[in-house]
Amino acid sequence: MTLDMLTALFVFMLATFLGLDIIRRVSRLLHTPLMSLTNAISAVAVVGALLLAGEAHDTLSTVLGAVAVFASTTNFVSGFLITDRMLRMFKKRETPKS
Amino acid sequence: MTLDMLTALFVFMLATFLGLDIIRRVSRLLHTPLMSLTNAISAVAVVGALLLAGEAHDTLSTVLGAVAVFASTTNFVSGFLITDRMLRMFKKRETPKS
Amino acid sequence: MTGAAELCYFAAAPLFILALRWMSSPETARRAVFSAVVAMGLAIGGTLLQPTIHTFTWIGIAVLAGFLVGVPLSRVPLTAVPERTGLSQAFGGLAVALVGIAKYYLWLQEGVLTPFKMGVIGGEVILGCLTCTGGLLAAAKLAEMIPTRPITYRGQNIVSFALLAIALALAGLLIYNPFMSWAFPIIIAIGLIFGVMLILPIGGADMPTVISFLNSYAGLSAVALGFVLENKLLIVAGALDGSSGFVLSIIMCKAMNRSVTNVLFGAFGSVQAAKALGEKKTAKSATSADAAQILAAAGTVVIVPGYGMAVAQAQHRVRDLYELLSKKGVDVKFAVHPVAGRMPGHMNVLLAEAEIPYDRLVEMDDINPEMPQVDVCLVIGANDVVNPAARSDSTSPIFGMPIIDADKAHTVMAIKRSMNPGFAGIDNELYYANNTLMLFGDAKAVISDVVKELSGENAS
Amino acid sequence: MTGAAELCYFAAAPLFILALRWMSSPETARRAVFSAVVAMGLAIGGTLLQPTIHTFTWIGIAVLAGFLVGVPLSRVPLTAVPERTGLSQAFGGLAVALVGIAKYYLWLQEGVLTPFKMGVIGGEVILGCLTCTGGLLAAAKLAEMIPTRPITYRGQNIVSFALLAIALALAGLLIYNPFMSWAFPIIIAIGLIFGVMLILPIGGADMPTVISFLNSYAGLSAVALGFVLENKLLIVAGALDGSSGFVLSIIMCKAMNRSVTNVLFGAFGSVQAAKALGEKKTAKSATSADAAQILAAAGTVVIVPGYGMAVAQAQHRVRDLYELLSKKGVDVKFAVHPVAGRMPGHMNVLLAEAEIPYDRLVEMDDINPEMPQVDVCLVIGANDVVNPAARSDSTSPIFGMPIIDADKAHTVMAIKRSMNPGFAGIDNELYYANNTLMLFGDAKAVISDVVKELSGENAS
Ligand SMILES: NC(=O)c1ccc[n+]([C@@H]2O[C@H](COP(=O)([O-])OP(=O)(O)OC[C@H]3O[C@@H](n4cnc5c(N)ncnc54)[C@H](OP(=O)(O)O)[C@@H]3O)[C@@H](O)[C@H]2O)c1
Ligand SMILES: NC(=O)c1ccc[n+]([C@@H]2O[C@H](COP(=O)([O-])OP(=O)(O)OC[C@H]3O[C@@H](n4cnc5c(N)ncnc54)[C@H](OP(=O)(O)O)[C@@H]3O)[C@@H](O)[C@H]2O)c1
Repeated sequence: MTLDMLTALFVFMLATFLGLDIIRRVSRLLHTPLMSLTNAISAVAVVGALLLAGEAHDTLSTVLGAVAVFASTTNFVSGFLITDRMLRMFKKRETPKS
Repeated sequence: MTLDMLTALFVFMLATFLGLDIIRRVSRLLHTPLMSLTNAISAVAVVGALLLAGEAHDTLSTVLGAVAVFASTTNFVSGFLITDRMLRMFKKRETPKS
Repeated sequence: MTGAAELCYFAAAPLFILALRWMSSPETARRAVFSAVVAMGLAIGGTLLQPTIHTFTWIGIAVLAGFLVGVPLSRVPLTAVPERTGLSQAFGGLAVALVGIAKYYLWLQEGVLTPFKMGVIGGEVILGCLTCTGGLLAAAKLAEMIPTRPITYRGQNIVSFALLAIALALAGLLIYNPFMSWAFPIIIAIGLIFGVMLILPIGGADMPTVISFLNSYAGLSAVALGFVLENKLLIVAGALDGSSGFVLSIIMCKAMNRSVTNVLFGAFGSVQAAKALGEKKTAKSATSADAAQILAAAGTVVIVPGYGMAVAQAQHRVRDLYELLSKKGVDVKFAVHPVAGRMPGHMNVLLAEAEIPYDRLVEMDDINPEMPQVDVCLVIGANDVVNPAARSDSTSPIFGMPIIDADKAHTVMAIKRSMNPGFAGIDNELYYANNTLMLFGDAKAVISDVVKELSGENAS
Repeated sequence: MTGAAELCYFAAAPLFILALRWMSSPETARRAVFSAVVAMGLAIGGTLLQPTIHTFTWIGIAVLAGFLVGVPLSRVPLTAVPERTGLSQAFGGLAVALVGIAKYYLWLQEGVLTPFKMGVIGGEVILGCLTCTGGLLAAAKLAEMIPTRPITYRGQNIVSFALLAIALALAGLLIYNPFMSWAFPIIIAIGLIFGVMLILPIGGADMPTVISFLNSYAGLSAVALGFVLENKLLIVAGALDGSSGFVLSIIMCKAMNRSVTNVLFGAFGSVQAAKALGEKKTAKSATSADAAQILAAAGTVVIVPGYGMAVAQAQHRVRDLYELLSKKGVDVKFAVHPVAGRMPGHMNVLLAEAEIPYDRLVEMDDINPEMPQVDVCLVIGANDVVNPAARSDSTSPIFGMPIIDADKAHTVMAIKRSMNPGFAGIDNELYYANNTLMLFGDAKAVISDVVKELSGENAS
């Protein structure tokens, strides 16, 4: 399951093309939540941190890994929650109040 | 430079997402040339045919390869030429005739 | 695979992607072709650099032959573009299938057929074969070299899919044991037969949608070849082709208000002329001289071109008409229905060929609100796309299909050869309406006459 | 890597892609978060299945701590969203940098540092470190914990880039010989310093654009980590994040009519108050009672919110005003400028928080043609985005920036605390115009007063 450099670059190129196209279509209304969502998404870096903390090769890498897990977890937890919180506020019509 | 199955599927998935997004944005005016262009593009299959014809392992594969090279070449030659011919016809303003 | 080849492929992929993006508007579209040509050049160049290629004889001959056939094939009249597309899909399918077949026998000898490789070869060969025969048959139907009506019999779909199931089962067997090579030719044969069976029950007028689907299949078979050869560029290019065919088919099905399964398995058009008889209504007919007079007096004219204009190759006469009227100060627009003609966007290309500027072509949704203010709507060889039954008659087979509201114009003039129905085989109330005048005859001839009358009148 | 993990990653990627597609409209946006959460769950689940993980202690503690910090961090007031974003970028950069650092030392010991791996680790660590300190500094500036004005000195850019060049050279050295491990900590240090140097010369008001750029860097550093770990999912997610930041920065630069280099290296805002002195012009000031009367008499009101509304946290009072006026039959709309506030889309979120329905928010290009028919334009804490100098005065630093044409309304009322200029540091003619009334004071206080007057009047 190794990934050679050119293939990785290939995947990067395709994903970038895709990202540019998709983001350009995001509603202006949602630029702030978009930012917090993409921020949270890029916290998948947690994957690397989990391996580091769990494989526990030596103290240095375990500590660095654990801190990285902490940082990424903070990121995606707060990112997802705040995005959802903001999106819940976007309402089309007023709920009629009696 | 081998490509494992999941990576290949990954590339396929990304390219399909990208293709669907891009094609949906193509002007209605150009659907006919679009079709001949994508047709020509998919003639990159010539790559496989060239290897087959050029490596010349045995008569069968050489003949099949050569026929495949012929078919693909026909495809992209006529596809590119006719697309360009059609596109040249799309003019915005009439050239003023005296 | 050498690094140089990999690099060439790597550079070619974004160029293909950019090419499709540039197709988004006519201003950038020619750049698209250029970029695709460069990408193809890179792909071929990179491949020819491979050290494993040790003879160029066969390649040279084949490429030369490809050019010899390809160049004339790109010079066909634009009315024949649909056939050419079908043919080119057949060629694409053929190439992919042949490479797959050769690889199977080669790898069988070398003993390197892993289950995964065998699986993708199986899928690839089936897809390639069915695209090949399907494309050929579609081209033949579009060129009207064979009868275009749907050929159906009872249990057809069951037979087709039973065949496909057999092919898949055999492929499964080969995955289990690739040395049962007797099964391989059977798979090939079924692939070829399945392509025929897929197209036979589909009526000639549904062919445009079908060739979009075949585009998808051709793309997918290129993807499968990419899996076999472990080549990312093929996967990307194939996926682009595949999604393009898919999107176009969906767009067309929506524009006809039909489902994809209905197009593929509905044998649409077999009921043709079923409702043609009925109470005798009368249509008003007019002469070219009348038509010329009415057109000259109009302030705004909307021309609705259809299949009949393409058949009659009347587009150049239409342009003469457009020029004459424009000179007289008449505001002439063209209302193009998405499924008018014989392939998606066909009318646009024909009108562009006749040098009608594309900013005069208006899409259906934009012209309809304006129709009640239009003085004359001139329908040229179109029928279903202006049939008001689609709006009002819920029993009509085309009910719900969006149409161009020609009937709302002050005066409607329709050019066709008879009162015969169009592709959907149903009567069109529009032609019996009070504000409609029929101009019977071949579209090219009728418009020539009108143009003559108009320029004569002009001179007098 | 086990097959199960690979499959999880494979499933997660399209979910991330779909998530971003669903952000295209508020109707589907909540699905976006759900899909992203599922994808993240798959990625984490797949990773935890790896047999090489043999202790969960550290992971458990770290995840717990992450939740303990993350949950409160998601509850910040919405005016603090920009700071939170900066902080989250810092955390992202930190995580990526730490993993890269640990991998370097691990692989050094194991002797598996190929030149390619060393190269990507170098790039990844530099990117991660600069994103970390850059994000922290941006957050501090946004929260006004440190002075927001640009800190510049001569030759700043040269020093910064010389440092970066040294880091790159050292990385090159390590690629050549990974055992020169003394160079690695220097690279880390330079990365951290470079992040600071990148942000210092940028003014507080340019921070929104800068955090979009940092989003790009954070994304790119995740991509680099993906290269290091040979993980496709990371590459895809990082590329999505990277392109999102990039597109947003470009959109904002365009909306300010400035180039990217001008934002990053222009030290904009350092000339603040340069042109503040000049001939004394007089502005007309009005009381809340006057304002209430004028608003109540109006048929259409357009509210232009700006940075000042965010600072004063006045959005809830604005909603009260909106409700009162709507009840009186006044047609109230909100005109949102793309760069109003402190981050892209910031005004929209604040107004949504105050439960103002989003179909009342009109974009600049749509409201401008209507402005001449508008009775009252109420500017709340906005300045540059309504400065007519952008249209007329070619010497103005904001000349060419598209603005909301508030000056074209019959009456303009502007709420701000003084005649001080806004971010761009330039005088605004609008406030001296004949049809403009100033309402001096804190936005929240002024609007509260106006609301009280209006409801009082209502009762009487
Ligand atoms: N474009 C596509 O991609 C596509 C795809 C799938 C299906 N279709 C179907 O094709 C149909 C297209 O609609 P349409 O309105 O363009 O065509 P239509 O409904 O098939 O009508 C064409 C009309 O042209 C007349 N005609 C034929 N040859 C002529 C000639 N030489 N001179 C003058 N008139 C001639 C025919 O009447 P006479 O025989 O009386 O002359 C016929 O009524 C739709 O039903 C659509 O669903 C199109
Ligand atoms: N949104 C973004 O993403 C972004 C990104 C980069 C740059 N920018 C820049 O930021 C600026 C945004 O324009 P803008 O019109 O929204 O803001 P602005 O031009 O900076 O003006 C804000 C005004 O609000 C007033 N204000 C401050 N606190 C207030 C309070 N508590 N109550 C009432 N008024 C208060 C200030 O005047 P007083 O001091 O007299 O009260 C000031 O004139 C633009 O120049 C834009 O280029 C924005």
